[in-house]
Order: sequence, then C-alpha cells, then structure tokens
Amino acid sequence: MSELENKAKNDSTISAGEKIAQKIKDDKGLGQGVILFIIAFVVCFAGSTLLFPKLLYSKKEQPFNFDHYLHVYEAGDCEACHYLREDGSFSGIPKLETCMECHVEEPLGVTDDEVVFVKEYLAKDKEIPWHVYAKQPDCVFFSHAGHIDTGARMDFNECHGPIEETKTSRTYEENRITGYSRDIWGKNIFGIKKNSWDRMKMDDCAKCHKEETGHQGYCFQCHK
Amino acid sequence: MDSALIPEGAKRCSLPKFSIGMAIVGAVLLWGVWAMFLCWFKGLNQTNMNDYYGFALWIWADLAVIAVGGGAFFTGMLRYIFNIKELKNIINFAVIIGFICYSSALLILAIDIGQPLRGWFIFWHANIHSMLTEVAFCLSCYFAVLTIEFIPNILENRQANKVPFFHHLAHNMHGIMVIFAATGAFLSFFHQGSLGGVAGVMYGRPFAVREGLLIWPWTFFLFTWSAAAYGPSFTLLVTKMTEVITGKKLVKDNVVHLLAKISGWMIVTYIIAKIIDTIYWAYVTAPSLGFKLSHFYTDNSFYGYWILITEIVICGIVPGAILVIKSTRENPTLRLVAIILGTIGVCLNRWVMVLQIMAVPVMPFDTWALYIPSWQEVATTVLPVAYGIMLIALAYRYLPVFPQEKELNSVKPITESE
Amino acid sequence: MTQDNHNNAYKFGMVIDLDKCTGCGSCMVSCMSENNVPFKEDESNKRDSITWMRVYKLTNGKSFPDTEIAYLPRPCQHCGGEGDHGHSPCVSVCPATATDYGYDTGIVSQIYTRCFGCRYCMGACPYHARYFNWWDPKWPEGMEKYLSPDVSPRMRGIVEKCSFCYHRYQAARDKAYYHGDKDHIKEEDYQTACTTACPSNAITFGDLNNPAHKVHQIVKPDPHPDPRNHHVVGKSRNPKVFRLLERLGTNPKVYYLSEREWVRKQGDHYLEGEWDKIKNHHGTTSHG
Amino acid sequence: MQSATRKKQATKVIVSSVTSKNQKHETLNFNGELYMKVDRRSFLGLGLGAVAGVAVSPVGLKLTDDSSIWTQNWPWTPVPVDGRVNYEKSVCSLCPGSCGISVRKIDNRPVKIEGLSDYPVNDGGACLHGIAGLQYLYDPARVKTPLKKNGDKFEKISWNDAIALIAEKLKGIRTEGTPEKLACITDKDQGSVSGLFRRLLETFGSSEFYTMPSLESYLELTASTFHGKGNTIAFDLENANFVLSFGAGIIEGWGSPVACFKANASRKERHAKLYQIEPRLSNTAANADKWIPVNPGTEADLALGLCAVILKNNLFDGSATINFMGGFNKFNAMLKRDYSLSKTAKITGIKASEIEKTAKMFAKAKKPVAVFGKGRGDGAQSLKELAAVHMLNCLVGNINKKGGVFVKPVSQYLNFPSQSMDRVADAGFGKNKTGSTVNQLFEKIDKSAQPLIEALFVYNANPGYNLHDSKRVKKTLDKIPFKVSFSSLLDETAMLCDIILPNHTFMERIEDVPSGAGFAKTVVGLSKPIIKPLLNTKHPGDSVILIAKALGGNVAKSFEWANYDQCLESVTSNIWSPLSKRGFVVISKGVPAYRPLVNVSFLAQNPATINAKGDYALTLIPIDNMRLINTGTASSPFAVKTVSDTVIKGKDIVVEINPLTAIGLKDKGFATLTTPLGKARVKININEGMMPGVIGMVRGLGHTFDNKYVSNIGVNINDLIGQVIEPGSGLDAAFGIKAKLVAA
Repeated sequence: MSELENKAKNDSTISAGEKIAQKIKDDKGLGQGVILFIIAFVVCFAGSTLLFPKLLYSKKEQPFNFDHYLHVYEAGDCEACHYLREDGSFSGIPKLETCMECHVEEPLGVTDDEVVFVKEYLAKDKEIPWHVYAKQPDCVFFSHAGHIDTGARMDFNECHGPIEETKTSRTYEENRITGYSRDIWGKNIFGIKKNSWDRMKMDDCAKCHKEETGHQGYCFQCHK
Repeated sequence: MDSALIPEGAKRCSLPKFSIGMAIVGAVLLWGVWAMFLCWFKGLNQTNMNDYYGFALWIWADLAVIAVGGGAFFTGMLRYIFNIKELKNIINFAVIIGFICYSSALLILAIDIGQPLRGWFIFWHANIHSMLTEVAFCLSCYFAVLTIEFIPNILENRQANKVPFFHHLAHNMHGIMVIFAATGAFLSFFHQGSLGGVAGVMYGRPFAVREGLLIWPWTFFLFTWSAAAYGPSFTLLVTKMTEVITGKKLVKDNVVHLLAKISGWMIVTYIIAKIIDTIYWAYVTAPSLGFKLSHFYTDNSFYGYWILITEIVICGIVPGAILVIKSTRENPTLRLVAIILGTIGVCLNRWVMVLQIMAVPVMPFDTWALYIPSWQEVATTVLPVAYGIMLIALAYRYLPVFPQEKELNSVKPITESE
Repeated sequence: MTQDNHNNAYKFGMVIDLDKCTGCGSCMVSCMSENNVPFKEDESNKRDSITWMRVYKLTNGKSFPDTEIAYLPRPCQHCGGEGDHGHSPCVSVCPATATDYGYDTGIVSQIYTRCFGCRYCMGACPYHARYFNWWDPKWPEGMEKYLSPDVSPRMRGIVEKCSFCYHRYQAARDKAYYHGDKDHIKEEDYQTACTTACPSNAITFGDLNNPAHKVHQIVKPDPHPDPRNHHVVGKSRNPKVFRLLERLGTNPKVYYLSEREWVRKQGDHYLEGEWDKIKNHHGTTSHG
Repeated sequence: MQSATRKKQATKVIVSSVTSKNQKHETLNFNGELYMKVDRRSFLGLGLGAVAGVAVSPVGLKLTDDSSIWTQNWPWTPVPVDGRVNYEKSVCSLCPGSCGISVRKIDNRPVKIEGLSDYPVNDGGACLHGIAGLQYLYDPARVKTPLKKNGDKFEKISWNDAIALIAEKLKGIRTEGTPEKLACITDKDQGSVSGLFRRLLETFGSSEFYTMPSLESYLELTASTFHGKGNTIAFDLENANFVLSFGAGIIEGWGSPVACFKANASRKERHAKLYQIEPRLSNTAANADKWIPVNPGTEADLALGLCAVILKNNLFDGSATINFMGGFNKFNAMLKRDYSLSKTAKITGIKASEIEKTAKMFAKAKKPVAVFGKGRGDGAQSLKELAAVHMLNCLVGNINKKGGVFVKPVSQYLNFPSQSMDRVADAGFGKNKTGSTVNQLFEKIDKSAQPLIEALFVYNANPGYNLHDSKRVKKTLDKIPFKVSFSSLLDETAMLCDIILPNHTFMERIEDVPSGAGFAKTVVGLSKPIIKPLLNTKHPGDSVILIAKALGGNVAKSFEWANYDQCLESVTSNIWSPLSKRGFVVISKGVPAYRPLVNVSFLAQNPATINAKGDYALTLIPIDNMRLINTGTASSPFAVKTVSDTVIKGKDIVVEINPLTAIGLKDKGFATLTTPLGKARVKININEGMMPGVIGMVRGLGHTFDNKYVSNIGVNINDLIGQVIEPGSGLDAAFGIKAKLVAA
C-alpha cells in the first residue's frame, strides 16, 4: 500500500466535525495567506503591466530626424507637403520628389540630419523609408477628404496630435505580433486615452462617427 | 497500483490491462490530434469541403453530438426539477456523456472555423440576429454548467473526497444542483433550438427554411424536442455499451425502463410534430417558393426519398413504438434495437438538416453538390469519439459514476450514503 | 442614419442584358484583376475557385439542333432581404457582424479581417456568390507587384465576395468631397469593373433610386411590395426583366434582362402551370 | 514560535519572487521546498495571487487581441503599396485586334488594364486577355536574359555575345553565297518591327519571309484572288443588317475581337440579323438569330449552293456584275452543274428549303454581308471556301458599300528609306521563295534531303505549337542548323532554338500597332512603355538593328538608326506627330470610294473541296473558345481560371460530342481519341449543341513550357490534326480530321 493510501486511511478515521475544528484552528494562517495573495497579486500585476509593453513593442528610429516645426515655418503650412490630390485622394508622406522642390541641389540648412538626407537619399535617388506613426493596417480605407476642410472640417491635431510643433522625430514603436504602430492601438496598455490622438482603433472612429453623425457607419465606410 | 483511487468496493481490471486499452484508444486520439494540427496550421484546404459544401462532416458531427448529448440536460431536468428520484442512478453518467459531447462540439467548432484565433469574435462582435451567436453563447454557457455538474462527481473520487473542503464542496454542490440543472435546461433548450434555427432561418434555402413562432422557425423547437427525445436513448445506449464492455450490470432495470419509457414518449410526440412539419413544408412552404418535394429528393440517389423514410419511419416511428409499449420496452433486445435506431435517427436528422441543405441546388441552372470527406476530416471526427471513450473509461474506473454498481455487483450490500 | 431612413440613400444596382452577354469572360477577369483575386494551379474545380463574378451557362434543355445557350453573369446580388429591410440572407446569419448591409448604398459588405470563417453566410446564400479562401493566396514571384492598394488582399480561412467595387465608390466619394459636392456621386464616377469592361455593354450599373440613372430606366423598380408576396419589393415593371429566385424574398439588386422567355423562366422555380399565369405579371401598375 | 518561522519563510518567498524574475527555476525550487514546510493555504495564497495578478493585468486580453490581429496581417499576405493613381494610354498588341488600353498605375506600378474610351477600335471595351495583360509581364515563363543552347540546356549569355554569335553565323552563310538560306517567321507582315525583319532579310539577300496563318493573311489572299494584289478585305459589321457568317466566331475572338463584340451587341438596337453556319452551337451560334448546322468542311459547297440559288432566281445585283471578269458564265454553268439545290443539300446536310430561304433572305437584305474565316479565322482554311463565301458578297453587290465588304489597298503608312543592296543581296533576294506559305516551307524542308534553310529567325510566332502536326513541325525545325528566337516567353519553338533574344513585353515597349483582321477602319495605334523593362530584355526592333549593324556592309548601311525609337519616329514620319500626341491615327474610315474589278476565274474552275484526312467514322474539329488564346502564347492564369469545367477538368481536356454519337461513352468519363496522327486521353462532355458525328476539341491547350498555371493542361489539338495542303493556294486546308473515340 502506498504512503498516500495510508495517509488517506488515517484521515478517514477522523470525523467530519473534527476536521472542521482543525480547520478553524488553522485559521491563524489565514491572514498570512491573504497577505501573500495580495503581495503576489500586486507584484505580478505590476510586473506584467510594466514589463509586458517593453517586450511587446520593438523600437525603431526614423532614418533621420525630421523637424516638423522648422518645415512648417519654412513651407508656410502643412498642405505644402501633405495635400489632397485632384481626385480627392491624400498624398500622405511626401515622396523625395516633393522634398526636392525645395532641397533642389544644395542643402538649405547644415544639420547632421540634412547631411544624411542629402547623402543617403537625395544623392542616391532613394525614397526615405519613414516609419509612419499613424499607419493603419491594409484593411482600412481612410478618407482624408471626408475629414478635413473638404469634409467634416476636423483639425489634423485631433488624430495626429500637435505634430507641427515637434522638432524631433520620436521613436517609432511597433507591435511585434501585429505589426501595428503603437499609436494606433494606444499608448496606454489599459487603453486609457488622455488625448483624442492617443489611440486610433476602430472603436475610436466609430465613437466619433456616432457622436458627429448619429451613426457609427457601415463596415464598408472604412474598410476595403 | 492505482487501487487507492478506485471507488471503494468496486472491482476494476488491472492497471496494465487498462493502460493497454487506453493506449489503443489514445493512438486513435493522437491520429485525430495530428489531423487537427494539420487543419490549424495548413488551413481548411486539408478538408474536402468546398464553396458549395461549406458545412460538412464536422458540422454534422457537431450537431449530432449535441443532439445525443441532449440526454444530459433532459435527464438533469427530470432528475432535479421534476424530482424523479430513480434517475439519480443514471444522472452522473448522463452528465459525463453530456460533458463529453459538449466539449467535443466546442473542439470541433475550433477546428471547423477558418480562423481559430479569431473565434472569440463571435462573442466580442456578436451579431444578435444570428442563430450561430445564440448557439455559441448557449453552448459555452451550458458547457460551463455541465462542468459544474460534473465537478461533484469528480470530487467524489475516493481520494479527493477525503479532503474535507472537496467533500463539503461536492456535498454543497449537490445541494444546489437544482439551480444548475434548471440553468442547464434553459440554456440547452435555447442552443439545441438555435442549432435547429441555424437551418430554419436560411430563407435562401427552400430545403431548410421553415415558418415558425416569433423569431424562431419550427426547426428550433423540433431540434430541442428531438434532442430531449433521443438524448436519453443515447445515454441508455452508452450505458448498455459500458455494461457490455465491463461485463457488469451498472444500472437497475427499473431505471432503464423508466428512462426508455420517457424517451419513447418523447420520440412519439416528436415524430408526430416532425411529420406535421414535413407535410406542411412539403405542401405549403416549399411550393410557395416554386419547389416540389421531388426537387429535393430525386435526381440524386444519395439523397433519395429513402433518407426521409429512414429518418421518420424506421428511426422514428419504430423506436418510438417499441419504447412506448411496455412489453417491447422491457424486452432487452428490442429495447436495444430501439435505442440504436433512435440514435441513428437523430444523427440522420442532423445530417439531412446540415448536408442535404447544402447539396440541393437552389438556382434552377445549378447542380447537386456532393463531397467525400478527406482523412483529416474523418480523423478529427473520430477524435472526439476516442476522447469520449477515454474519459468514460477514466470516469468509470476512478469515480463513483454508477451508484447502484456496488449493490448490483457486490456480495455484501453496502448502504448508500449521500 | 437609421434603418428606416431610405430617403437620401443610394440603392446601387445592376441590370445585365442576357441577350447581349456573350459569355466572353471579360467581366470575370476584370473583376479578378480589379479586386486582387488570387489564382491557383488548378482552377477547374469550380467549387473551390474564387470568382466573385461568375458566368453560368444556361441551356434550354432541347436536343440538337434546337438547343439554345445563354450566359448568365452572377456577381453578389446584394440582397435587400425580406421586405428589402436589409436583412440579407447572409447578413442576418453572420455571427460576428463581418458582413453588414449599408443602408446608405444598399451594398452588402464583407470584412475580411472580421470574418473568422464559419461559412454560415455561404450556406445561407442561394446564389453561391460567397467564396471561402481554402488556401493562402499566393502569387508567382514578382507578380504581387500588380496588386491594387484599393482592395486588401485576403488571408486564408475567410469568406470573400463581390463588393460592387466599393472602393470605386470610396474613390468617387473622395472626389465628390474634393469638388465640394459630397452628396452627389455622378453616375459615371461610380461604375463597377465588370460594367466598364464588358465589350458588349451588357451590364448597366447605377442608382436604382435615381430616375435619371440608366438602371432605373431599364428596371423601373416597383417601390411597393408585391401584393402576392409581401417579402418581394422592387420588382421590375419591365416584363422582360427578372431577378434570380425572386420568390424567395431575397430582393437582389441585380436584375437580368432577356427577350427570350426560356431564359427568363430559368430565373426561378415554377410549379406546373404557374409560369403561364405569372410570366407577364410584373409589379403593381399603380405608379408609373 | 512556529508562526514566526513561517513569517520568515514567507518573507523569503516574497523576496525571491521579486528579485529572481529571471531565475524562475530557483523560485520554483524554493517554492517546491516550501510546499512541505509552509502550509497549504499560504502557498495557495501566493499562487492564486500571482495568477490573479497576471489575469487582471491587460496581458491576457492584449495577447488574445494581438494574436487575432496577427492573423489579419499575416506577413505572407502581400500588402500592396499605395500611391498616386494615374492612367496611361497605350495599345494592346496581344492579338490582331489592336485595342486601345488605359493602364491604371499607382505611382510607377501598373495595377490594372482597362479598355480605352473613345479609341476607334474598341471604345472602352476590353477582352479578358487584354485585361489580364499584366500577368504576362510577370509571367513565370519569361526569358530573363539572352540564352544560348548548349546541348539540351540553355545557358545565360550576354547581349553582346549573343549578337556577335548570330552575326558570325549569318556572315558564314553569306560568305558561302547562299544568303537565301536565312528565313524568318513572324506573326504578321504589318508594322515597323516586321518591316525591320523583312528589311534585314532583303538586304542580307533572302526573300524567305513568312507569316503565320492569320485572318489578315487570308483576307489579303482572297482580295488578291478577286481584286488584284496589294488589296485587303474588311467587313463593315457595325452597319450590316444581315450577317451570314460561315463559322466566323464573331464573338469568339474573330477579327478584331472587341470591335466585333461591339458590332454584335448593337445588333439588338439596329434590328440586324445574324445567321451562323457551323456544325457546333458556338457562342456566336447561340447568340445569333439563327443557327444553321452544316456538315463540317462543306461550308464552301454551301456558299456555292447559295450562289446558285441567287443566280437561278436572278437575285444578284446586275450592276455589280459589270465589273466581273474571268468567266462569269463559266462560273454560272459550273454552279448549275455541280451545285443544284438537292446536291448542295445532300453535301451540306441542310434542308433544301432552308438553303433556298437563306439565299433569298441574304440577297434581299438591305445591307447583307457574308463573312468567312471559321472560328477565330486564323486556323486552317481553303481558298475555295474563302472565295466561295466572298463570291456571295460580290453577287449581291455589297462591295465598298456601307454595311458591306470593304476592298481597300493594304495600308502603307511606313516610309522606310531605300535600302542598300549589294551583289550577294540582289542575287539571293532574286531567288524564288521556297514555299508560298509557312506550311509549305516546313513541308519542303521536311521532304528535302539537303538543308534548304540554314538559319531561321522566329519572332512573335510559335510554329512548333501552332501549326498542324506540330510534332512533325518540331522535327523539321530540328533540321534547321541555326535558329534564333525573339520571344518574351520560353515557348515550344523558343525551346528548340539555339539563341533566344528575349523581347520586352508589349507593356514595356514602344511600337506602332496597325489594326487589321477585317476591321472596317484602318487605325494605327502607338503602344507605349508603361513600365521600365523588368528583365534583361530588349526591344525586338533594337535586336534586329544590332544584328544588322554587327553584320556590317550593306546590311549595316540599311540600318543607320541609333536605336528603334529613332527608327520608329523616322519611318512613321508622316503620322508621327498625331500618333505620338493622340496615341493613334485613323488612316481611313468610311466606305472606300473605288469599285474594284471582280475576277471569278478561280472559282469558275471549281477547285476541289479539301476533305478531312483519314477514314474513321467521326470528325474531329477545333473549337475556338474566347477564354483561351490559341496562337503561340498560352492564356494568362486568369483566363485559364475562367474556363469552364466542361473544357478543362484538372489536367484533362474535355471534348464535346452529341449524345447520339456518344454510344458507350459517359458524360465526364474518359475516352481515347484516335486520329491518323495519334492518340490522346480526353474527358467527355455530352453536349446537345454538337452536331452528331462530330467531336469538338478546344484549341489553345497542351502547352509545355514552364508556367504551372497555364501549361501541361490537356492536349494540343495540332498534334492530332495533320496538314493537307490545298493545291494552288499552298494553304493548309485541314480544318478537321477523321477520328474515333473509345471509352477508356
């Protein structure tokens, strides 16, 4: 007979009442168990909340630093580079061609970033592989025409934040599993939004649509 | 070696013998698991399903196991709500069979969908108009209920029961089981029904579509009814099989007779409803859409009139009659024939309500669709059977599933304690 | 916009002249190349071959030399569902809301990233307009460079179907926004790829609600429910026009036109003697 | 005391769980040890706490969500890059149709081909092959760089080396004083690239320039037989009100396909009629107002029988016969003798009353036109049939009338500068051509013991696939010592060549594309490079110029352009400005003004009808299916995908047969098809639309090159049909062949 069986046999000799009495006696340890529970809970909760995002997102630097502030100042407005085309589509991140409208032959400034730009891209006629913070996945159709001056007259800050004031390009964070930009899923792991541009998931679009138009929209409005 | 785990007073085969049996069934299980992984990693091209036969063997297996698993909810309802005392001697087993059937159904669904990692969208982005949403919710909830119903039986394992906490938990759970039985019956009513609704609401498919009550087509009620009717038959069938395999009498005849009688009357009433439904469909619903009954059954020998006759007469009226009449019901051979026919009947009904719907051409210029399942489909369909056998074997070996076992097989009678 | 507010909504539809259709296949290929439809080594099993637009061959069933053939192109029918309330056979059954009915356009969507591949919609669709991606889409090396960014390529394990080239509507709407007239999409600005490709001009596409559009003029849709079957709405008042399986009450937005009676009869099932009674009855006559 | 120890241990546990996150094992061991000492509840508390902590944190939810999003963005599913949409106009040169196309591009990437609106040929319409054109650009079977054959294998070679090698071989032939032993086969003789090949041959000293059989070649032959050399024929289908088609697949790719589709579609509005005469219920027959099934190969007899009815009933246009010459009376007498109504009915299998009715309808129609060219019009034809059908047009006087037949000179819009000929060139060019057609050329090479041809250029042609008895053609090709292929794809003929100079596809090159193939208007379009060449290929014009320059002497002198671009601009100087600006030039439209003479002498002799070879009971005939290309190129994967499973099933070809003749054969069953040339395993499609006694097999399958989507499917019907040369014309007139079909 195994040890387990013996033990079981012994235990079975104790009556149910005795067992309960024993249990109450043991309750001295209850407080300790609760404390351990709380401590383990807090440690694991905090650990996974703080550490997890660090593991989940890979950090990618932009090819070189881009000074939006300076460019807005020099070019006059955002539309100089990011504009709607005649067919109503949005130009997005400018191509080298657009950059060259100003940076014709010689650099206009003398920063290190501009040196990189000229040497690595302009001279080699290579498009700059920018990481796009606001990049939506392939299944999303987003009509800029429907949202900006031609449509809902929204301010670009509402989705992109005060990017025109930035002098440096922050690190781009990409979800290792999904390939999404962290800006899309949300800065905060709990999904708490401080600013309207902190997260651009479908529910955020739907919420605004619901508020503004009375209907969250049909699937095809934003999907392709 | 494992005798400490075996219920007291029960005789079980030796561990090596048991292990060999388990290994054989386990090999079949592994074959199924291998096919399952192929389907998950390579996609559903591993099957022979196609755009015409989008629902195939799996969905039939799914509906069939849920139908035969209906014994659990119905027996549970009779035991706990209608308080039919005799049934406590078979309720544990009915619950285990239900648990196996429902877990299998969920597993099959997880293989069947094209994107298993997105399966939870059915809950998260639920479309409340869809019968499948109703199925998914009720199925998952009822599976949870079955788990809860199963737990006390597990805790009654000889060793587990020695832990005071488990002992009391099991005891208390038994006490409140009526609540779960009621919940289970309610949930089961809806998901059995909504599985029937899956077909009945397809108004683009004249073979499937049925008129009905409120948002539910008649198939909704017919499915619930048929599961309640045939489920106990299946419970009896599995009990009989267990008895044959173990070579022991496990449930007293009066219990068996009672359940068979209930099943019989349910089958009879169901089959009357089914006949009325079929006649209404054949003479009113289908013709209103331009279809004659012959459209559905001729042109294809596989789905000929024989399937309708088999389902309703041979596997409906016949077992119903056998189980209703006392003399035939109490004849072990005839009873066995009846419960086998009944089980076949409900499975055939599910087959027709899933696959023939897919096969019948709807556009006038379209043709009949047929398909032969691939080995991966067969393996994954056999998988739950193997899993079921293993779980029943384990449960029988280590849990006091049959309260009457000792009494029926022991030299010295032991009074029952609960 | 609520479900009942159809007033300002478009109702895009199509009418296909089966006497002009030659079965040449331009619409099919135009659709495939417009919508990034993949292809695989063996496409001869038509039951696992993705063709959003599929051309069926109809015969009159007579023997040589009285045999006749007609071709019937079948895109997604964009059903309005019973009573044209938007509960299309497929939309109402999708458990995860991966397909919905756009009350603003009458177009039935399919969202590939939402679909989890239960295939219930395929079972519910009597037209076999829905296709499952049994395989991962694969292009020969380099050929993926011709893929259009307007339509996202699908992944395996999900259902896809004709979208009435919705991306062209999106583009037309963008253009309308740009030109400051977002509420009026011009007829020529939104045409599906099959329509523009058809060398026989057999396909006409436009807004069924707009009397200025050609589809409306050909179809003359009846705004009232069919008195004999209240599920059927939008029946054509042109006796040469029919819809597929109209009696089921799916209310498709794809109409077919033919002078040939045997072709029109193949659009639906009829019990003996029924056809002769109803063949010339089209819509109510109260509204012109 | 006991509790103090426990506390101490508990503290240790906490410390360990905080500090040793990276040392999981240790923690576990520690916990394991503790299990025995610390009571169960403490351990449970710790464990549950940890589980609850992780469970309540967003990790689980986020991972569940992310894993589903991962399935939505699988890295192996391509994501097309977005950009600026722009459209470029060009002309499709996949078939003689020459449709205008509009190519949608995203930045510089073409993504879609559509028909070009307002283009005089197709006005916005497009056929499936043109729309699928981008698949040819990225075809897996494309030749990526010049290749040289070494034994059974090809090896890469540089352009310079390839050109030098060709020049060396050719120089050798010239040194031996036999420049006429250089031959060239192209698809057509129109356009500047064909012009360059012809010029190369002439200045080299050879007249051995051949084109593959095509509708255009038949039109020119018919026109020269009736109306004198240098003419061609066009059909004004969009204005005709009664089209009597002798098997012409008007909606199966005949002529300029999209233009024909448009003309056919407008029939409904114009109340024009189409009568289709052919043994099979083709799509054209199905779409026609009337289908008249005719015994295969008796179309010429039927046409003559119709002529006989018209003459007998004096329904012909008397004023038209003024221009007749060459023995009209003799012709009439021949008809009376050989084509009485009953005789014609017997030969053709059509009821006499039907023949009579049709003839009368045709003659009495306002704008009738009789159209020849069975199927797509590029298959085997006999001159007798072409002439007999055309005679109907001549009789009803619809020549050069609206809605009739346009007889017009072959368009000469190119101005090549005069070429420099030396003694060798003059001598060689002066010699007689080996054969009058490419079929005859191969027959003569095959039968000759001496090598008649030393070197062969093949451009845009695939005789090794496309000519009847293609196995024999391939063997004959083997007898030619040096062959150069100018091909984009590694097709059947290219595989037999010694050098392959890969071409830019039509998407990558500039070229003048003249309309033809019986299209009423004469239009020259400009095909433009839509995308930079993807591979190490060249424009075929540039290849020719490079070879010419490498040959030196008078040949080089005749090719003094820097490159093809310059050549094109100069040879099209008359029209270059509008051509380059608008993309096309309409050279002629409307009814030609002149009234040509009609020489009936060919028919008056009543040339013999060519019968199908062999003595099996059934007749195998080719089917032209719009969804399959039947010339040298294989169809695109998209086109193959559209093909019905009653044509292709798996890798098998399906043949059509009437239930009356399908004795012992099951629908969808397998059978062995035997002809005097060979056997093939086929699947059966029992089809009421097929005439009893006839087996139909589609053209365009059975390719053998390296593209798994379109190759090695079915059989090439040309392997099963042997050529029968019509005496006099030199045409391969074997439209079908006798065959038997036995269940397999």
